[in-house]
Amino acid sequence: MIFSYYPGCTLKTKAKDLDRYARLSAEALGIELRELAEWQCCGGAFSMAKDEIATKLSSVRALADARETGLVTLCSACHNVIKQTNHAMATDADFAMKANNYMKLETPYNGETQVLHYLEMLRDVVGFDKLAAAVKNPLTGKKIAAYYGCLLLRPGKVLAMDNPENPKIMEDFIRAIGATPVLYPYRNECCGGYVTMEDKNLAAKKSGTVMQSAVEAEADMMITACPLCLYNLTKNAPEPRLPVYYFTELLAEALGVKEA
Amino acid sequence: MPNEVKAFKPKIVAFCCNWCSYAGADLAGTNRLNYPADVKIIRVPCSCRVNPMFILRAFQRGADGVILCGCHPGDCHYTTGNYYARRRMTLLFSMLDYLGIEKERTRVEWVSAAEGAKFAATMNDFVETVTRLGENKRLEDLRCKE
Amino acid sequence: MSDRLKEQVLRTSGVNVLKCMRCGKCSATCPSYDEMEYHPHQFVYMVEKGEIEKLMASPSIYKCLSCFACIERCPRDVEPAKLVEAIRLMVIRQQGQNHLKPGQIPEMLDEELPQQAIVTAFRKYAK
Amino acid sequence: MQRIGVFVCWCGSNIAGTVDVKAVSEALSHEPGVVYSINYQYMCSEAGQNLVKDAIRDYNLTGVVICSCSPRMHENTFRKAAASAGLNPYMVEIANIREQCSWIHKDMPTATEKAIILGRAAIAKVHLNAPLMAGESPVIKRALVIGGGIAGIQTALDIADAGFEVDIVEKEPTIGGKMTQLDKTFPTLDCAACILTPKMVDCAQHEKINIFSFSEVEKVKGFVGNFHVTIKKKARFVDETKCTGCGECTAKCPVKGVPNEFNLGMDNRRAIYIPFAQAVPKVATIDPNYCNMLKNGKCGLCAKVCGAGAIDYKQQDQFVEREYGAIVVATGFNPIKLDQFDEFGYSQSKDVITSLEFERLTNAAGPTSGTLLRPSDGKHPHTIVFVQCVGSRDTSGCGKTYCSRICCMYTAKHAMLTREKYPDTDVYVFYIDVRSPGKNYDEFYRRAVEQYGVHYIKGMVGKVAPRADGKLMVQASDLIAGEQLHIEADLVVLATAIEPDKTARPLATMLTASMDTNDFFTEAHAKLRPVESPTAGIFLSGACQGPKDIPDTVSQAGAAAAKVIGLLAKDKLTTNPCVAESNELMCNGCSSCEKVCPYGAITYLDKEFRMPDRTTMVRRVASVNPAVCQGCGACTVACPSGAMDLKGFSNSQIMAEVDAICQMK
Repeated sequence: MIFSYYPGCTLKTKAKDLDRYARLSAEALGIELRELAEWQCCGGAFSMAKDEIATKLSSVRALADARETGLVTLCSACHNVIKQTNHAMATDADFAMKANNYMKLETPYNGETQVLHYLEMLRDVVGFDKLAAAVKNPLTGKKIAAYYGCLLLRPGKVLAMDNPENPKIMEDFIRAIGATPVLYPYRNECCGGYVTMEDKNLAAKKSGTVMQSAVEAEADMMITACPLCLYNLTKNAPEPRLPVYYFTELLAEALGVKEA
Repeated sequence: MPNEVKAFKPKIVAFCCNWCSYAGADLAGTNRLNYPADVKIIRVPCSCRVNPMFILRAFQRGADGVILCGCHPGDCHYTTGNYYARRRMTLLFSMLDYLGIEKERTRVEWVSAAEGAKFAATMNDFVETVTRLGENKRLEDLRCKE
Repeated sequence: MSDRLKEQVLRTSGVNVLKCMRCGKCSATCPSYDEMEYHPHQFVYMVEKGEIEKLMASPSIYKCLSCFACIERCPRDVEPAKLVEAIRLMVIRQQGQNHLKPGQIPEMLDEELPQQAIVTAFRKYAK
Repeated sequence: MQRIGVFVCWCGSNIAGTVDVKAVSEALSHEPGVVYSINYQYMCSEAGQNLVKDAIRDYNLTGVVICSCSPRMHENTFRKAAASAGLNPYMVEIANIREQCSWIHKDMPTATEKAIILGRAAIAKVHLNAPLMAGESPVIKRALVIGGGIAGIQTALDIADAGFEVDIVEKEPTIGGKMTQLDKTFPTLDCAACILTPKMVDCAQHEKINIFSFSEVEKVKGFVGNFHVTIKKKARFVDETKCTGCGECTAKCPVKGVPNEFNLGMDNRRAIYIPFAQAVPKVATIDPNYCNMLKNGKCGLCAKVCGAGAIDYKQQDQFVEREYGAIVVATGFNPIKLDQFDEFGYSQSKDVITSLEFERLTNAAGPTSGTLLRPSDGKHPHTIVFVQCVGSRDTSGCGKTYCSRICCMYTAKHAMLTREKYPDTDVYVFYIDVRSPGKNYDEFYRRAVEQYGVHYIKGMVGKVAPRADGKLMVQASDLIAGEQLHIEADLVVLATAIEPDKTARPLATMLTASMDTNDFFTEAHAKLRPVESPTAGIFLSGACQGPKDIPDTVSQAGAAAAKVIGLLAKDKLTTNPCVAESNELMCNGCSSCEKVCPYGAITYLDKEFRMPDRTTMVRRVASVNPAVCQGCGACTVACPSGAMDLKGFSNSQIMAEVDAICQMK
């Protein structure tokens, strides 16, 4: 299987691990991720305003370029922005017309590309049972708390990835790599996001609630798909803190390709 | 002004089933919802009573559009009448299209007794569509002309 | 004036504030509630009343985390966060009203801060 | 040539305000065959009707056209008037110039022109009308009630008390429905079982009532006065006539871990069970999904201990054919599934429960024998949060758009009873609006606040987070205080929206009774005919028509019974004479019509015909049973030879209308 792949800005700098382990693991699972030849930053946040067109064009460009193959995303924020933009291109005729007028593509784009988060790719393309079979070093005995945050699942009707209030895709992933998922109630609440820039207090409160909830549930560690979540949880949440990893790192470890 | 061009007023025949759509049309009236007077309704017991012959006759006599309204699928007073109507009209309309009566001139809509607003909106839309297409000349029987 | 502003908010956001049944679930679910002067349900009600200037002047518009919780959980599909976004845009689209200026960035940085936070903040706070 | 009279009604200013009625009657007076044309202020008034009657006599009219309101309004009025003047009532046609003309147009010339055209179409049709005679059909003096909850029970009792036979079909092993699961009932706090079980027993003992429990309606044919119904008696593997309900089998059955649906899965029952002590009929039922004997032939213990020899592992579903004059739908409601509301943590914590589960937890016959204990650890809860409108008034697609109507009151009841029995418990109720518009209802709710100290908070709960230590963190808004609250609760009770039972939709299809988009049955008229379905002979009782509490359900059940009694009291019903008719000379016996008839009204006869050369020939021809035909007209279009036609809506009549409408100037 071949997919176009959109890494996003942070995966090229602060979150290189998220990216590197994802590529190694995909290769081990027989999936070719082709990084889009030209991609621009998604902007980090999907503008909810109807009259914001230009800020969404980088996503439209990436989507149009991935028409043939489908597009795999990894960072929660990129995933959110690109999927919401795709939905808008498919359902908001006015926006689609304006975006197409700007882009002057040879064939107009109307939301045809299938966007998959890396986790969705594992679930729907590889299959968690196949993944479990490919695991060489199962993470047996590890109690892992999945942290979804806000952007991976919401708005549920648009992202259509999992039940946004009671998701299981990451828990199923944890089981597939041989570890034990730990459920805790704040796994889909916000870590404080970008407001951490000017309000560390808020970030500390929000990520603190999440962290404390995972600690109380007696997890050994947390996993996430979002560099900003990882930052807030490790940097801003008060002690006691659990270690937080990108889920791709544990995936690579389980598949035995981490040190490759 | 002798040369004044009279605005085109289409002739539109609407067949409405007694149980749902005719009642929906009545409700549109009760709620004082406007739609053009070009629409004239013929009451039939069920949409399945409408013989393709009636529709051909309407076009032959110079109708510009014909619309058939019945109960929503599953809600037919006679259980299955609207399904028959739907199948028959699908065939008839594609044949009419072949004969040059554009598909937009014929329509099947489901309007329940509670959908006065839908009835009015449907008729407004249909009249507008037919008006845009202009006069129907394809099947018109010139012998019927005065 | 306020009618024009209200119309602008409604157009930019695409929100129908009249769908709100005033249950307050948006404010019950908002993670930034305690930092806000006006809360999500007040955004909806104040837009309905046309009190846009008050909202434009409030720091609350920079406290929304865009976490989509209010959008997800609203039983009436009102989408309060879209109002916050629209009002914030109306402010920062004005000349010289950027809430975040490039000069402020260096002092906010630390070693681990991901780019994502900076680009998002610029999206949200500046034009 | 017909002699036609035209009568144009003003309807006060309703018609005359936008239609020039004088111009209409003048224009129509020149139509062929019209010998009399008049306009009058209120044609439906006695004076107006007399105008019609007098004209029929004075001018020897053979046809009448009334230009007035919708035929759905006054067609019958004018038909009766014509009949009383000696004219066949089916020689009357109505041109609808009110609902479909004056009320939708503003411009007088336009509306007047249209009214004239509609009048012409009616005149064109009347020219082709022929006198029709209504037939009669007998009424079978027995009613079927589908659903044996409080609605069905009350309807059945009221019909039976009037002396008519009633069958109740109930899909569960016992009648009683949802009310059997309730603890106390608002606003008087009677115990539900104390007022319901005597009625259940009355049903069982009434000589006119026959209960088909554990049964479902399989097929419905026929029409008002004459329904043929197939009832499926599902195999319960116990002979109802022999079982004494002693309970020996249910005590001995070795399969103990079956979730008990009566207690909503909060405790277990055996594979052979009687749902509860006061079940009617008190007969055991074997659950084939769990019974070892039925699954793999190993056990047979219940048969061994049954003194009555009632156990029958080989029992099959049985089908019973019955005939009825009327059918009452009383299929009731269920709480919705909460899959779409996981923010309240229902699937994540045992201590987040629905209100119906709360009823069982406070009921003496429930899993905790009536002591309020947390399902997770059996401890007494000290802080309880009630959340209203969970899934009600929800237009986001997750829940139901309507108000479920019963939740405000039962939540007040739960809160009040909790505070009464456990005064050390803190009780919070989060509400959007408190809706208490019933007799003594608002007083009841206020008592919960003022007398029992229940904390009513205007606002909604946003998230319930089940903490590792067992507490439930409730995050909510207090809109009046302007605060976000964080309450540590022990138990959260969700006032779950209710929806019609899932069996209602297929049943509606069988009955050809219409439903709204929420799967509630629609009534014939929202105000004036609230317990009748638009389909003749089908009546509605209880929550199948819309959310209802017990007092309203019982009132409506009685009203439905009164309508059924009114129907069954008649010996004969007048049938619709507008039925299909086959022209035997043209029919080629192809069976096309028979195949499309939804009522099986068409049969084939071999008939002898005299040929022109004086020989005879036997041909197969269609024949319509006018008592069974409902006059839809499907056959008329299916007929390839044009032999089949519909009286009152004949091919030539409809074509004449088409011609009249299209030949406008």
